[in-house]
Amino acid sequence: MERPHAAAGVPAGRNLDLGRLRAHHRLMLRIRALEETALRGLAEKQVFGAIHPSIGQEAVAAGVVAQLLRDDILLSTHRGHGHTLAKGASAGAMLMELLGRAGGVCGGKGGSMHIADFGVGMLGANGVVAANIVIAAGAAHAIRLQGGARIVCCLFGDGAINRGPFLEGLNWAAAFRLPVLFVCEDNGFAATTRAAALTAGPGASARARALGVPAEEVDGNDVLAVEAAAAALIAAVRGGGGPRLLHARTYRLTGHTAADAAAYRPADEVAAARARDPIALAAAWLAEAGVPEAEIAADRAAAAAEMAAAYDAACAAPFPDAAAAFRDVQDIGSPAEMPF
Amino acid sequence: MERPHAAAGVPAGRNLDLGRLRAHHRLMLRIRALEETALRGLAEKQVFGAIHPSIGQEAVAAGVVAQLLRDDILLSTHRGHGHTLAKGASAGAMLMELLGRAGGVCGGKGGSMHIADFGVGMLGANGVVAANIVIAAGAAHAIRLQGGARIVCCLFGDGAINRGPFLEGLNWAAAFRLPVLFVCEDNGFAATTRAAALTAGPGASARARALGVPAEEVDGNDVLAVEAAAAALIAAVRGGGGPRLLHARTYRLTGHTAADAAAYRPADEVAAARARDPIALAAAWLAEAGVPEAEIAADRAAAAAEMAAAYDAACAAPFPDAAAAFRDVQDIGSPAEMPF
Amino acid sequence: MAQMSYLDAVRTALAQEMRRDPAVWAVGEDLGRGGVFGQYRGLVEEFGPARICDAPISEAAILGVAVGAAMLGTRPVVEMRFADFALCAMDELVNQAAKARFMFGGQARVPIVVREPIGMWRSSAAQHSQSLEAWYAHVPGLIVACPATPADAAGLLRTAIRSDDPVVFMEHKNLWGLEGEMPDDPDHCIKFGAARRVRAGRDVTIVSWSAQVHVCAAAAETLAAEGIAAEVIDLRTLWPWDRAAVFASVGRTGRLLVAHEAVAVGGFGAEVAATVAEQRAAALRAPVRRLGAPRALIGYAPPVEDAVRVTAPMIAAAARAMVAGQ
Amino acid sequence: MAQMSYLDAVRTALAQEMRRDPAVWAVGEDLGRGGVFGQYRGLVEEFGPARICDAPISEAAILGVAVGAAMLGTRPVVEMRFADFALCAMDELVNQAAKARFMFGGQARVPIVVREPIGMWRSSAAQHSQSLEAWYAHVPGLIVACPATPADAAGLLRTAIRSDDPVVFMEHKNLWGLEGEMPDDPDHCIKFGAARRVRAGRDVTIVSWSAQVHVCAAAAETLAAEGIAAEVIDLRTLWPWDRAAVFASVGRTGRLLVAHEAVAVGGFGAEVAATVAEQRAAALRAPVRRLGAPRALIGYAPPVEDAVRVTAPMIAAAARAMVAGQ
Ligand SMILES: Cc1ncc(C[n+]2csc(CCOP(=O)(O)OP(=O)(O)O)c2C)c(N)n1
Ligand SMILES: Cc1ncc(C[n+]2csc(CCOP(=O)(O)OP(=O)(O)O)c2C)c(N)n1
Ligand SMILES: [Mg+2]
Ligand SMILES: [Mg+2]
Repeated sequence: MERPHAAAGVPAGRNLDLGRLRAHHRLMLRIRALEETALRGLAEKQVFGAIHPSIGQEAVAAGVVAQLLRDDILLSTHRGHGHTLAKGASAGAMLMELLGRAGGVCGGKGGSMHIADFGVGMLGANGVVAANIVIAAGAAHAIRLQGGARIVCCLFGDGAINRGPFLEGLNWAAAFRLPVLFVCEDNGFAATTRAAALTAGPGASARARALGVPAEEVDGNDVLAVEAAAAALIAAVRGGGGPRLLHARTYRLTGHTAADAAAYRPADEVAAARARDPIALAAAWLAEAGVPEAEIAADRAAAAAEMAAAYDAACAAPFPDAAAAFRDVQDIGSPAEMPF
Repeated sequence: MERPHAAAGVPAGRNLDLGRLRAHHRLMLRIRALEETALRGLAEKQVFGAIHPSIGQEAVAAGVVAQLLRDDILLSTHRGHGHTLAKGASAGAMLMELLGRAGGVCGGKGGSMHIADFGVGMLGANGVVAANIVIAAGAAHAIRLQGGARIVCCLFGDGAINRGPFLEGLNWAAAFRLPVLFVCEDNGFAATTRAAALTAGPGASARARALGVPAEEVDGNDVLAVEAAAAALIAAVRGGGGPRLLHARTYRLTGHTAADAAAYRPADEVAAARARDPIALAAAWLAEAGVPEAEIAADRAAAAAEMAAAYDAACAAPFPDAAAAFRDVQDIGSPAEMPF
Repeated sequence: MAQMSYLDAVRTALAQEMRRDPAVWAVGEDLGRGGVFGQYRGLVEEFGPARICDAPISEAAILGVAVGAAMLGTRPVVEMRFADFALCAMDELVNQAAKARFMFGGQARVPIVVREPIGMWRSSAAQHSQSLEAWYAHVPGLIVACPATPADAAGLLRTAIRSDDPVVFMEHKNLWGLEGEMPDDPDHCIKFGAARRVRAGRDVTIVSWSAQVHVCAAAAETLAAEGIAAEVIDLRTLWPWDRAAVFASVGRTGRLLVAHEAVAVGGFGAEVAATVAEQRAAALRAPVRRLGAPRALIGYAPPVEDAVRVTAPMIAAAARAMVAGQ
Repeated sequence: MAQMSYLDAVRTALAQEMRRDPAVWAVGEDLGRGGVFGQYRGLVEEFGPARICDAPISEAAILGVAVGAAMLGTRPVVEMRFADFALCAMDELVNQAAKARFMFGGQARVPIVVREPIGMWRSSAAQHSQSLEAWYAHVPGLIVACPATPADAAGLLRTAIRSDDPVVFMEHKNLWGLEGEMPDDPDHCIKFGAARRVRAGRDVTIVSWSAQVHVCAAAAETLAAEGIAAEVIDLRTLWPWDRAAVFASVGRTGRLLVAHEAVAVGGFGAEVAATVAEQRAAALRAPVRRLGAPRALIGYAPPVEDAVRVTAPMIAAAARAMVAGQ
């Protein structure tokens, strides 16, 4: 289906692929439901460590990550649930991980901050801001050495661009013309600090360009705009054009972690951002395009039901045994064989 | 004396201050003589560690550092003899340091790579590339906290702009609008590697601008051009305009260290660079401006004599005693009082 | 004496030092909103944003800036947020801060305090739970403090801020909420290198630091009920460390057990045990003994996390065996 | 067997491994011109710039890139140039490389070799002379090799390159020129955790590693002339380390002296000494003893540099005193 959209907030001048929009919307609903379930898990003391929700930022995961091929590589951050799910990880195994269960993607040993699913090319969230950027350059370097058309996608926040690895990783990727799409997911905050206040100069895109990495900016709450921008950049990267950066502006609707009430933000700012909730925007476009409200509600309910069932399953699943602490540390000199 | 210079290589369209040029020329001669003496010391096994000569780069020291006030702060690199001398350190105490003598600027404990003279605001060479950049931002941060019109000047090489502290230090200085002049002394090489080959994007100035630091480029072998550019940037910094970067293009006439034959460079490249030796350029301008060749030769001889005398004095001076190894480590828990 | 949490104790001590000396300032991420654990709460309101300075996520800059600012005579208190992130600033700490004074022949002084919250805490997993105090104890030029109580945290922080040399100040995340007595004197400084006898006993000396001290004290309680009198010594600082106190105690008890949360292999317990074995062999009625984490990583799931904990029963069992001559 | 320098031995072994396994590549600064010490000389000519990969001055990237490239199945050999510069990549090494396999529940493997030239060498001063092997031994997930001879350097490098876990490979700068026998077999791998008996003796066990092994051997020579038979053991790897060999030797000699170039406080000698004191107390006829550098920095001037050296006379004196029962 194709039609122009101008009036009711649907991005103008765009040919709407309703099927894709619907898929994006469903994925965003699933991400939202997954994270709301994680928060429920925290409240119910089933989830243990810190949770950094990406609520309000789902359009970046859906618009960028869902464009990658299964074989492509993804590196994410502490706020990586959405990216991981978008890359194809199982919600059940992810929730098991958040609940520290043996059946989790990392056997319960990583938790939210180290969520990973190498089976779908998701090489890990990271507990250290910006650390994933140089690792991503390395994954791309390996692809270069090995040949093949795979690419790497590396997401990080607006706060991460002030750490050295941002420069070192982008410089490396550009100097070696490696296949990486860097995505700066700019939610306005570095924890409780407004990132812009301590970020000198024009920001992520200008920095990238100065490092030889062409960059684009996009409204990160508009999943179709994100998809279009990402698709163009991914094509360039996959075509051997070297690294690209996408700077997606969005907003973190929650606090930095579940424990952060985010009282440092003016209420009207948050209200304005809520009005541009990427899921609500997509739903409105669907409705306007003629998708019945009941179908949209059904999608919403399905996502919630999927995550509730996964949560129940996780709650019922066993924890790893203590011996798991000594597995996968190292082969030679392992604590399993060399107790101190 | 003022006159335009166009013909014999004297920079055109510039009012020549002959007194200043002569002072620059003398300083550059002293730097050259100091380093040639250091190399002699190496050959004579009086100098111990690695020596990184700045031969061919003297115009940056003379054109930038000599513009600073005594109270201003300087941070330098492993290739810092020229900067240190230009800031006002005593050549005698510097040579004593290179010879590891107790009378050296650092008591013989630092050597070439850690040469420093806090008495003239020279807060140290550094053995770690780019490490001085964040320290410089910190010195400027202290000046901001303390008040006063002092500024900080931080020099580093073209290779240093690929390390994280370049981004972190410039971002910091710009975010806090601190009084720092950053100087990228671009001699074309990072040790034996052509820096440009592994530096993506347009280079130091573009990176600086993207980090909110206005930048200028200059011919780093033209001491008058360097001085003019530095003077303008220093005025902006001292006036509260925040940090600036000067990108000075020059050439390292020697190998990376005295031990490096630099066989990786084509002979014609080196010959072309030699033809633009900053000292020879300045001498030619002086001659053209009417300074008798004999006076120029006398300046040259004076510099050589000064360093030879300083070298002889250093050779005759005592080494630090072994107890110096335990002094100035720390007050509490010092190895002097708590032998292991 | 006021009753106060460990967190409030360090917060109070920092505020007092900032009132006392205008050269003192703090720098780190999110400090203006109280810091990640609330340990800076209220300070920006009193001291303003120049002295409670928000930083970008830029640990190398935070530490490097502190080094430069310290060289010019200010006294920065550097917040690393989690000790793990200090690894992003290791050159600045070890190659720069620790060496500048010596390397420049005494011309530089680097009076910085580097706060590094350590330890296991609420399933924080492998990158947010480390205790690397042994690293810093091995680095000449650094002082290392690991306070276990509110009063010690305050008293050692004051000494650290007044120190003219760099101090790595390791607060244990699990202690933030611990309540204790806090001396009223705003000048109450605790000397570096003076251990605290937590409990006297004649049968075995248990040496520890940071949160593990409380685990040792609990073990001593258990042992006391069995008639074994354990002397518990809290080193408080690892460099300098109070050899005299440990030697004196071992001289009385004839037995040394060192227990810490960090990995046993290469942990600071090895230094204490080796020193006593070398220098007080004649006093020993049993071989020295160490307890620390296995050389394993710290996992997220509670059973995995718990598998690397040194518990009170483990300490009691070790002490019991030593006293029984096993 | 060929006679070969330590430098040529590692260069040869690396070339052999690169011929054997196309997944192996090396990355670091100046490698295309042979590396800073010439240890990569000739390799770019054979393997090309993709596999002998020049890097920008960007240690965090070099190591981080290696981690990512290793996760995808390549086997990077990472050159840090001087061990001191690895401090610029400590997050990448300790928080990422060492933890990835565990943290991700076994999904990641990080087969990297991190070459870190260590030690005092020609007045290189405080920022180019450090020996921080004890740090790495304390980090779960890492293997630590410190070869002392050309054959060991080659054999351990092969094992390191074939290891599926990260290895910190510490070459001593002062050993580059050391000549020795090198086995011809390009598959000659030396097991991690297998010490080498440098010299047999019944009176005292001297444990060491890296360049210090040769100092210990010289001391043993002196002692032999006096009728004291010292057994010298080269650990070769610090993690895993060969407890069995050390225990067996101490079982015979009843005396343990550990000597290393690194700072004694918190050095790996503490681990060895503490372990023996704990687990072999009954075998000891004298207290364990350690020799390492004072907790001081390394200065430029030769007398200052020499002041922190552990010398053969110091080792001989310590051993002599132990045997004499002092
Ligand atoms: C090196 C490092 N410093 C500090 C932190 C603590 N921290 C975790 S997330 C965060 C904010 C990150 O901001 P940004 O990069 O914008 O990502 P966002 O949280 O907004 O998604 C901070 C400071 C960390 N994890 N790593
Ligand atoms: C962090 C770090 N990496 C590597 C080195 C080794 N090194 C010393 S100087 C140098 C080249 C520096 O190049 P550049 O910054 O351009 O300065 P130049 O030597 O050209 O003056 C290198 C790689 C170092 N000292 N520090
Ligand atoms: Mg953000
Ligand atoms: Mg250069």
